[in-house]
Formats: sequence, structure tokens, C-alpha cells
Amino acid sequence: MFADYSWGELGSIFAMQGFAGLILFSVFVLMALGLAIIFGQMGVINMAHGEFMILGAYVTYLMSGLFQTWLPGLFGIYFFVAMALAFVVAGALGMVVEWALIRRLYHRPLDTLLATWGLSLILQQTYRSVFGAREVGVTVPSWMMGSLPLTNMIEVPISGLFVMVLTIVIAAGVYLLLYRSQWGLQVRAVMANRTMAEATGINTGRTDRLTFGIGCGVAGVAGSAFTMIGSTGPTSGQLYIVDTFLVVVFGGSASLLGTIASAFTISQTQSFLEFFLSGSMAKVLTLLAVVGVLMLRPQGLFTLKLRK
Amino acid sequence: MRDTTLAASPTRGFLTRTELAGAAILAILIFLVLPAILDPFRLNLYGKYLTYAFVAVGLVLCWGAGGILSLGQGVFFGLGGYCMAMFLKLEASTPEATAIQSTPGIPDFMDWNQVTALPWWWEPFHSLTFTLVAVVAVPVAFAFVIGMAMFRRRVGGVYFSIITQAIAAILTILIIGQQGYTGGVNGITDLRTLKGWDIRTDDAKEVLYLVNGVLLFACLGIAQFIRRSKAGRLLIAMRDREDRVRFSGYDVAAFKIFVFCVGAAFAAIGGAMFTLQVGFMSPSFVGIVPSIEMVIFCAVGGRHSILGAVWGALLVNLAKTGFSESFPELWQFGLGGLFIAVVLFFPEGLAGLWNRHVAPLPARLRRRPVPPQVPSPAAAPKKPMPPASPAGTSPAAAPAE
Amino acid sequence: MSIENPRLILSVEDLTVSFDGFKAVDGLNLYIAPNECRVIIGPNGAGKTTVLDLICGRTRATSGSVEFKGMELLKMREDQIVHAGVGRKFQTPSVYEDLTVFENLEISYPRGYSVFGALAFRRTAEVRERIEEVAEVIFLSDHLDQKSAHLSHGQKQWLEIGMLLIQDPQLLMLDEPVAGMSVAERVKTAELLNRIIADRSVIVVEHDMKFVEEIATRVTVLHRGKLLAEGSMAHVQADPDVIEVYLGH
Amino acid sequence: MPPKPPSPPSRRSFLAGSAALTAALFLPKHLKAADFPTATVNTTGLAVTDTEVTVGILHSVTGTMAISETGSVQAEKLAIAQINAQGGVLGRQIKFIQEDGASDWPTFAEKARKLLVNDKVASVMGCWTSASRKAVLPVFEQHNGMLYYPTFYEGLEESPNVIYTGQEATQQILAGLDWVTQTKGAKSFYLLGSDYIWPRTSNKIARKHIEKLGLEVVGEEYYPLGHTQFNSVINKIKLRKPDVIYAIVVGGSNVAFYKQLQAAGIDLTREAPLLLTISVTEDEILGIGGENIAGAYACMKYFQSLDNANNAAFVQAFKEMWGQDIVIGDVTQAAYLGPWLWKAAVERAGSFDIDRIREASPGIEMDTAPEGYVKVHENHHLWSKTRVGRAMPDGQYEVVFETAELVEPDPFPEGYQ
Repeated sequence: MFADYSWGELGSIFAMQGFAGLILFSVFVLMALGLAIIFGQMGVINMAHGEFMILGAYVTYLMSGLFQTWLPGLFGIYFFVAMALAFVVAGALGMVVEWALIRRLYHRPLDTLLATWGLSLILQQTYRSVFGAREVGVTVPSWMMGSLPLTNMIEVPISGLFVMVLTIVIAAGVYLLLYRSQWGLQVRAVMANRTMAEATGINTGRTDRLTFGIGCGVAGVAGSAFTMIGSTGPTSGQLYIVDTFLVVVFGGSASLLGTIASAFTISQTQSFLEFFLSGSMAKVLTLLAVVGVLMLRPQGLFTLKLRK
Repeated sequence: MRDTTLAASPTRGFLTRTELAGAAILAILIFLVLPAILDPFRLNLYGKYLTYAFVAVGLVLCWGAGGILSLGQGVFFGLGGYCMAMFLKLEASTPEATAIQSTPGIPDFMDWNQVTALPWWWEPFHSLTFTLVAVVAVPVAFAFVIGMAMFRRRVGGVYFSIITQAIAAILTILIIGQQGYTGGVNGITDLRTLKGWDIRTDDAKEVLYLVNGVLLFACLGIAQFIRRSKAGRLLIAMRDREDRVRFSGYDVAAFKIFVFCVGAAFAAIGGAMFTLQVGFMSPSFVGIVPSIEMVIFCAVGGRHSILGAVWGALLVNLAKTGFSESFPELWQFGLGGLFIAVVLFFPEGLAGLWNRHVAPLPARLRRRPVPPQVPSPAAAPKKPMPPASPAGTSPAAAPAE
Repeated sequence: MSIENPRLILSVEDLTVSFDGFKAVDGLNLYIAPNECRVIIGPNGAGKTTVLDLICGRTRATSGSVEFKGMELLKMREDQIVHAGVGRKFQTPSVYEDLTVFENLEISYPRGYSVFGALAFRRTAEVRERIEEVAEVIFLSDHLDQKSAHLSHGQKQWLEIGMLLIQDPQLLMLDEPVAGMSVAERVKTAELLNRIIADRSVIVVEHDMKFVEEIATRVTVLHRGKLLAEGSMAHVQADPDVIEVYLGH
Repeated sequence: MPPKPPSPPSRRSFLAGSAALTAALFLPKHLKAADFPTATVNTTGLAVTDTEVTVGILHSVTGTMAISETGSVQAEKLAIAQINAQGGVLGRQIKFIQEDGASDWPTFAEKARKLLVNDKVASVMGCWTSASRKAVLPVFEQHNGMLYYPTFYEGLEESPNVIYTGQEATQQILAGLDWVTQTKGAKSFYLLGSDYIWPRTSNKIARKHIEKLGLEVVGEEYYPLGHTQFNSVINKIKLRKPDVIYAIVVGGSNVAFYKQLQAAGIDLTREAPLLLTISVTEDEILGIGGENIAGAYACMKYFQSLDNANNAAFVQAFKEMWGQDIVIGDVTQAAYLGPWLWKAAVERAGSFDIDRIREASPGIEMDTAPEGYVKVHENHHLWSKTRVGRAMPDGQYEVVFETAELVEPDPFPEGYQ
């Protein structure tokens, strides 16, 4: 299939395809980070993860309208305000949900899965009632649209770059929070031994709530960022579920690094296959490969071998 | 609560008195009351609901008893339904009926997709015998492969759930993508006759409804037999203390594979009956959403009660139809709320309520001695829930402490 | 020494397991004779429980060999190891709380191990007799129809021992059988153990030195996954290394 | 209160047999129910009384398809309200029973059965996806109902129990391809679609036509419904350098596709490559954002911006009923035609009986349609004009081309299968 192209063209294509893979990688990481925090640190499967993302997207939608009407001069930077607000709103909702729902179910992981699925249905209908069944169009500041032409073949999408940078920032932030902050220490302590953590005076309830809130907040930021590349509608969140879960599970639950590595593996596989196969078959093969590997290595890619 | 819902005391017969009463009530309802009071349209609707009950009963075995929560039961429901649909479609695609096609004698959707000859794997579905075997055998074989791969490697808990969910997603994409062979997103539609017998008439629907009921009771019988057997007790034992079962000399994986296959077989029978009663099969029953809805039927009925599962399937669907006829927008709230309420407040579902409030009280009081004081906290350290137990070997649905 | 030696029922040789570089058990050799009651002691984290886990297949060894009656256990699945004649009791009482005492014992009855065997399993008079017999031994005759969740801690421990007993293993491994028991329960447990170890080999992990003295034929002391000392109780107690390890803590 | 409706359709055909009422040519028609005794206009036990007739509306109000089907429901309700304001059908007010298909095909079948068997509705306006139509089709054929189906679709169907008010694939595709080759000089095409029957069938027809024209298809590709990452295919498009991207992406994928296309530096307004779609109506642009798709061409039969008196009245009435911000797409307009075409058929037949309506339907003309003059073909599809619109940043299309004549519907096109 390459016979028709010059070496220069091929080089450009591979560069662009590599970049497409990197964008997909960033998208996966951004999707999965929030879930990885919640699943990895708390063992909770949050089926409403996609809906928290969409909450962030709707916040962004509202902000874009607000800025257009009241602060058109600042429209260029509204996106940052929207992302911060998305974090706060999704995080706050997450903490409410943790308080009302999740904390009663820590010893029943499969039940949290069902309860959060119920939550996702309720959230979807809420979005539908509030914002209507149709997708809403989020206006993105013009500087974030378009692309940077590197050569006459290679063009780098600015939204893609933005997502990549954001991914790095958020991943670094989460890393610092988890491994360098007091909160992170508490989270890890609670995860390692709840009773001991309680005994040493850690308020495990508060830690859980904060963890869940931060996970949901990160989901909100991801949703906010995805308004640049995807749709915002009541059921858009569902588009992300399977991919997100697979990334987290494939990475091995307890490790942030694992999530990132797994997002990288899956995104590159998919991106590579997409280039040679039809999109549908690429998707099927990627998912099959992931499921296959998980069957061979159920603990995921990166997990410490622990004494049981 | 669970004292009352789990096998009351196996030293008694095949059914306890309560279970017998429950089964009798259900049988009267399904075989006498409903056919008597409902018009053919409503009866057909109940027949459709009851096909989901097959899945729910299978889930009681897998999830309630075995602690294996499959979020991919739609896969087996769909495979069973597709096998049936393939047979019916071939019968409906006689060369005479399809004379306007460029290739008469093959299903219409193949013709639209430039498939010019029947694919080899469709050929055997000309035979009803083969089809009936395949309805059960194909899904069971698939479940066996999945089970072998996962339970042998001790994948359990949420990992298993997520992987089954992914499998459901994969199969949906595959069926939709291969539309020349599967009918794509539209599914296999316009099914007419079974060996010349028109399945669309009111009479046929009534007969199919009754056949469905009989099969359902057969599955209930099998499920009860399994639960009553040592294998059933082993499943409960496994859910709570998998390691202990292993060190009592049992091959835990084999039992899990077995019960997963049984669940798949039930779901497949339900799927085949669905195809017969509804008249088509499409990928929208294979995917994530229907699969998880099937779990809620089981949860609402009571995850430990096979009769409860039937009630759950019936009532949730009834509510769905009723709700969506009167307040379509509220239905999603209702369904979502139901998920949460069942999990938070009625983990034993309808069966739990029945057992607590309806089942004879004195019998319960007799069987509830005061638990002696547990002396040492040190010997039973309250372990933090190992969320990420690497291979997910922790008892999956460890019930409330 | 090796499997040919008929006087050994279990030979553990050069057994090592490492968790991400940390060697929980390191080059351990252990030989058990028929009808011997071996007690493994050692400070916390010495690898005592891990040794039991390795023998019964719960944890996969990194290297070494475990031979039981001429069979290499490291290559076998847990249930196969049980069928070979190795029984294991866990540290925390591990019984099926949702089932009655009778059912708990019945599940351990050594028949109907396969899926279809279990489906076809019938509660014959023979089974019933055997269960009642064992229940007698473990002081639970009056509790047969009771859910095991309602037993006391000590009773659960006995029930678990009973579940092993009904399997009739040739090698019985007990992990802290008297931990968390009241004084009265402990006396009864010691009596029970003394009765059941008579005609089989036993490996016991225990902290309670008084109890160890009562039952041990030989004592093995582990420290940081390695063998520190081995011999009679008196011999071990006099060993300077052992004193160092215990007092050093 | 709905505004003054457009004058009723198919006047001529009806009045041909009703000499008494020449004055009605100039007034909204007020047929008296008394002139049409229920016993004679309803011989099959439909839900028709002396004052009322009941029809069904069957669309998804919940689930993923609710996004698309809302507009159709609104249009159908508007048409019914207008017809009622004019005096109804044969002097009877139209009552409707709305059922939710919930984006679930068996639910559609179940609800269709309920409407036909329990409610005995005189006709059903409904369905959107092909899958839902395929699911209800046997029900309509078995119980002899009449479905007015609004969506442009893949064709390959011609049921006596369905009137297809949207375009079938050849109507929508061929004219657009001819236009793009003739006026834009396109030589090579990249076909892209969501992975299901409509895009695949449509692309198949497009490919045959392109090849007949002696031009080249340089790629054809399908992505699963709901797919959100299109960077790889965009790279392939850049590599193959087609003149035209022929896109039939639907739903949430649409939004992702156009946003990413633009982000990858493909400015559609430069028309290199040019993008031609048959799946993006004004409704979809709401979600995509006008600025993301500006410059793309869409080929269908109706655009909200269509400049004629019928359409102006329709758009105004629609906005008064459903809000000023609302947009109207091709399918919405086609859904609006359903109740009117049914009314015309009933009045032409002088009966609500399905068999009579079926006989009366072919040949019905409607010159009050917002899209302009349409006519029902023998094959139950509509003769209609095909138009090409250019997407503007404000989310509307500017009509740049319109076929001179009505295009004949051809659901089983020879040579394209």
C-alpha cells in the first residue's frame, strides 16, 4: 500500500500517525486518571464516571455562553476558568455521592458498580431534562482551534497539543498529590490498612470523600477538555465507559504508572491498527487484544507481586 | 437477613414450604391467571418479559450463589437468540419469497450487502435439530472458553465484570460491522414461520408463551437442583471462602466455569424464546446496557432467590412499560433510583422482603439462636477491603458483614 | 535425604519465594517424618505462614522443591495437593458462615470432588455417620444444624479442624490453632489436637510457647525466611541465636 | 395557538369528487363529520368516533436516539395542531397517543403493536432509525397499519404499510455526486461512514455511481457508532488527497469528526478537499458547532433556509410552537409531511380504512410542503427535489443547488445493488 508514496510523504504520515496516537494516548490518560484514582485507591468501580466527565463538559458549555454574553473580552481564556469550575463542580458532586452512596458500600464492590450505574442513569436524565436531549455545541476560543503547520504535510492540531499538555499537568498533579502530599500519604495509608490508619488518627471517612471527590473532579476536567474534540450530550458519557475501564484494569489497578503505560499501549495499538484496517475492525482487534492479555495476566500490566 | 434467604436448611426436601408456595403461586400466575385475563398482545408482552427471567435465574446462580457478576449475559442471550433467528430467517428466505433479490434464496440483508452465497456457517441452520442444539451449545461453548480463560487464572470480582462487559461491547461492534452476515444493526428481522407454523398469529403467540413458561419452570427446576446439591452449597462456600474450598480439595475454577455455563445456557434459551415471541433479534440485546439491565432484574427480585429473579424480571419490565407509557421522561429516574434503592436498602430484593414480612414468622424465630460473643478481635482482624487484590480472588460479592 | 527415604513424608528443599526482590522464604530445607508433630516458631515476619502457603500451593514458589510421598507439590494445583493428602487450616477461622455446621463438614467429606460428582452427591447414612462422628470429636454435636456464623470464635476453629479431620489427610498443617482462644477453649483444643495428631504428620505454626511445649515433637525456628534452629523444644530454647532473635526484639 | 396554517394539500384531487363545495377553494376546508358517518368511513374498527380520530406518534423520547427524534415529534405535533385548527380530518379532531420507543427496537415493535392492536390508531407517525422501522414493519404488515416514516434512509424496502416521507438513498446521493463532479470538478472520493446499514448502503450506491462516472474512490472506511477518535482516518485522507470526502458519520461521532477535522488543519471552506455529507442536518450542526463545519456541503431535500412562502410559514409556526432558538432539519420537515399526507389520503379516499388509504395515497400531491411541491409515488416514497447546501458558521445552510425536476424515488435501484 505504500508503493505510491515518496519517502518524504511516508515519513510525514508516520509522524502524523504517531502524533495521532499520542493524542489518543492523552485522551485515554485523561479519561482514565480519575477512574484510576477511585478504583486504584478505593476499589470502587464508578460506572457514572462518564457522566461526571459530561458534567464537566456541560459546565464548560455554560461558561462559554456566560462569557460570550457578559465577558466577551475575556472569551479567549474562559476555557481555563471553565476547567477549574468543572473540577470544582464535578468534585463537589462526587463528594456528595460518596457521602450519600459510596461510603455505605465499601465492602461490596460489585454493588457499588450497580449503584453507580443507577446514578449514571439519573444523571443522564437530569442532563436531558436540564439541557435537552440534543447535543449542545460548545464554542471554543479561536486560538485553540486549527493547527500549527510544521511542514506542508505535517500539521499539529492545537486542540491535540492542548490535551497533551493538560494530560501532563494533571498527571503530574495527581502524582504529586498522591505521593508528595499529606493527603496522598493518608490515602495510601487508608488503602494499605484501614484499621491501622484509623488507629493512627486518620479520618478515613474524610479521606475517602476527598479521594472520590478528586477522582470525579479530574473526570470533570477531562470532560471539559473533551468539548474540544468530542460531543456533549446527555448520553455522550457512555461512549467512554468501556475504553476507560479497560485502560484502568489493563494498567493494573494500584498504579498510576500502570494506567499511563496501559493507555500508551492501547492507544498506540489502536492507532496503528486503524491505519491499516477499517476503524471498526481496529477497535474490535484492540479490545480483543486487551481482553486477551488480561486473561493471560489478570493483574494487569503493572502490579506489584504481593503476599496475599 | 441472609439467614432467611439462603438455602434454609438442606436437610429438608427439594423445596422448603415457602419455596413450594412461591413456586405454586408463580405457576398459577403464569399458566392460569395471565392467559385468562390478558389479551394476546399483553400476553405476548409478558412472554417477552419472562424470557429475561431466564437470564435472571442464571444470574442468581452465577452472582447470587457463585459471586460471579457477569455484565455480559446479553452475549449469551443474543447468541441463543441469533441461532434461533438464523433458522427462522432461512425458512423465511425461500427462493420463492425472495425472488426479487439478485440472489434468491438467501436472507434479504445478505443480498443487500452483495453476499451472493449463503456463508458456510449459516448452512447447518437449515436444520431445526441442529439449531436447537446450537441455541444452547454455542453460547455454552463460548462461556466455557471465557470461563476457562478467566477462572483458571483466577480472575474474579470486578475484573471479571469489566471483562465480560468488554466482551459484550466487542461482540456488538462485530455483529454491527459484519452486516452482510449478521444483519448488522437492524438485526435479523421479519421472521415468519417455524417449520411452516406461522409464529406471528395470536394462537401461535399463546402457544409460544406456554412453551416459554414450561421451559422457564424446567430451568427453575434445574437451578433448584443445583442449589440443593452439594455443588450449590459449594458455590455459596466459594463466594465466602474461596480459599477454604480450594483447600477442601475442590477445583474452584471448574465449579465456576460450570455455573457460568449453566447461566449462559439459561440466557441462551431465553434469547431463543425471545426471538420466537418477538419475531426478531438484533445486536441491541447483546450490548452493555441490556446486559446490565438484566442484572437489575435479578437484583430487584433478590440475588439469592431463583423465584425472586422471575418476579424481578416481570415487575421491572412491567414498571418500565407502565412508566414509559405514562411518564417517559421519569422512567430513567425510576430505573436509576431502583438500582440505588435495591443496592442500598434491599440488597436481598423482593425475595428478602417476602421472607422477612410474609414468610411464616414462628419458623424464623425458632431458627435464630443468639450468636455467642466473638471473643478476640485480634484473631479476626478486620481487613481493609482488598480492592485491588491482584488476581481478584477475593470473594466477589462478599455480602454485608 | 530425598524421597526414597521411606521415613520421610515431606521433604522441602531449597525452597525460596521472593516478592519483588524481598525473599520471604529463602533456601529453606525442612524434613517431616511420619507421625511427627513439627512446630514452626519465629518472630513476626519470619515467613512461617508463607512456608505453609508454599507447601499447600497457595503461594507459588520461586524455586526449590516440595516433595510429599514422592510427589512434587510445587507443580500441582491446590485441590490436587489436597487430594494427595495435605490438609491446611488457616490462621483466622475459615469456615463457611452461610452454611450450617453439618454442611460445612459435609463439604469437606472426601467424595464428589468433581462438578458432576458434587451434583450427584447424596447424603447417605455413611456420610451422616461420619459427620456425626467428627462433630462429636470437635465438641459440636449439639450445633450441627446451626449456621456456623453463629458459632463462637473457638468453635469456628474447632469446626475448621473438624473439616480437616473429615478429609483424613496424612499431613495436617495448622496455622495458629489456639490464637484468640479463651483459656478453657485452649485446653480443650490442645486435647483435641493431641487426639488427632496421633496417626498423621502435623506442621503447626504457633506463638504460644506453652502450647508448643505440649504438642511438639520437634521445633523449627525461622528468622527472616531462613532456618535458624531446629530440634527439640529444650534444644531450641537453649540456642543462643534463637535467644538473640527473640530477645533482640 | 398555532398560527394560521398553510392551506391544506391535495385539494384538487379531493374536490374532484365533491362538487358541492367550490367555495372551499378559498377557505380553510371545514368538512362536517356528519357528512361522513363513522360507520362508513371506518369499517375496520379503528379508533374513530363521530368527533375524533386517534393517531399514534412513536418515537424515542429517551435513550440515545432521543436527540434525533425530538424534532420529528415536534413537527408531527405541529402538523396535527394545524390540521385540527383547520377543522380536522373529515370533520374529526385528531387526537394522538404518543409512545416512547426508548431507542430500543423491540420496544418499538411492542409499542407499535400496542398502538395498532389496543389503541386501534388510524395511522402512526414514527420511527427514525432503520432498525426501529425494520422492527415494527412485520407488526404493521400483520395488523395492517399505516406508518409515516420520516427519515432519509437506505432504500431496499417498499412496504404497502409504510409511506416514506424522507428520501431513499439514490434520491439523496446521485444528484449530489453529479453536482460535485460537474460544478466542482471532483475526480477522487474518500468514502467514510459510521458502521451500520445506512452509511454502508449509501456508500455502496455512491461508489457505483462514482465508478460509472469514470471517477475514482480512493478509500472507504467505517467506524463504530459512537467512535470519537478520527485522527487516524484524517491522516489517511491527507495521504490519499481526495477531492471529496464523502462523509456519512452520525450521532456523537459527528461532533468528534468535524472538530478533529478542523483541528487537523483541514479547513472545509477552502474546499481542498471538499466535504460532502448526507448525514448532517441543521439539528446535528447544533451539536457540532457551526464554526466547526462551515464550508461543508450537505445533500438532502430540505434546508431550513429554503426560500419559499410555504417554508417561511412553516418555520414561523414551528418556532412559535417550540421556541425561537429551535432549528429544523431535513427529517423534521419530512416528519411534518406525515400527518398532512395522511389527511390528504383520508380525504381523497373518504375513509379511514387502511386499505382505502393505501389505494388513495399514490398520486397525492402536496404543494404546501415546506420543501415545495411533492407527490406520492406508486412505491410509497415521495417525488422530491434534491438540494445541496453549504454550511454557514451560524449553523444554517445556504442552498447552492437544486435539481430542476422532482427526483423519482427508486428504492431498488437497478445497477446500484
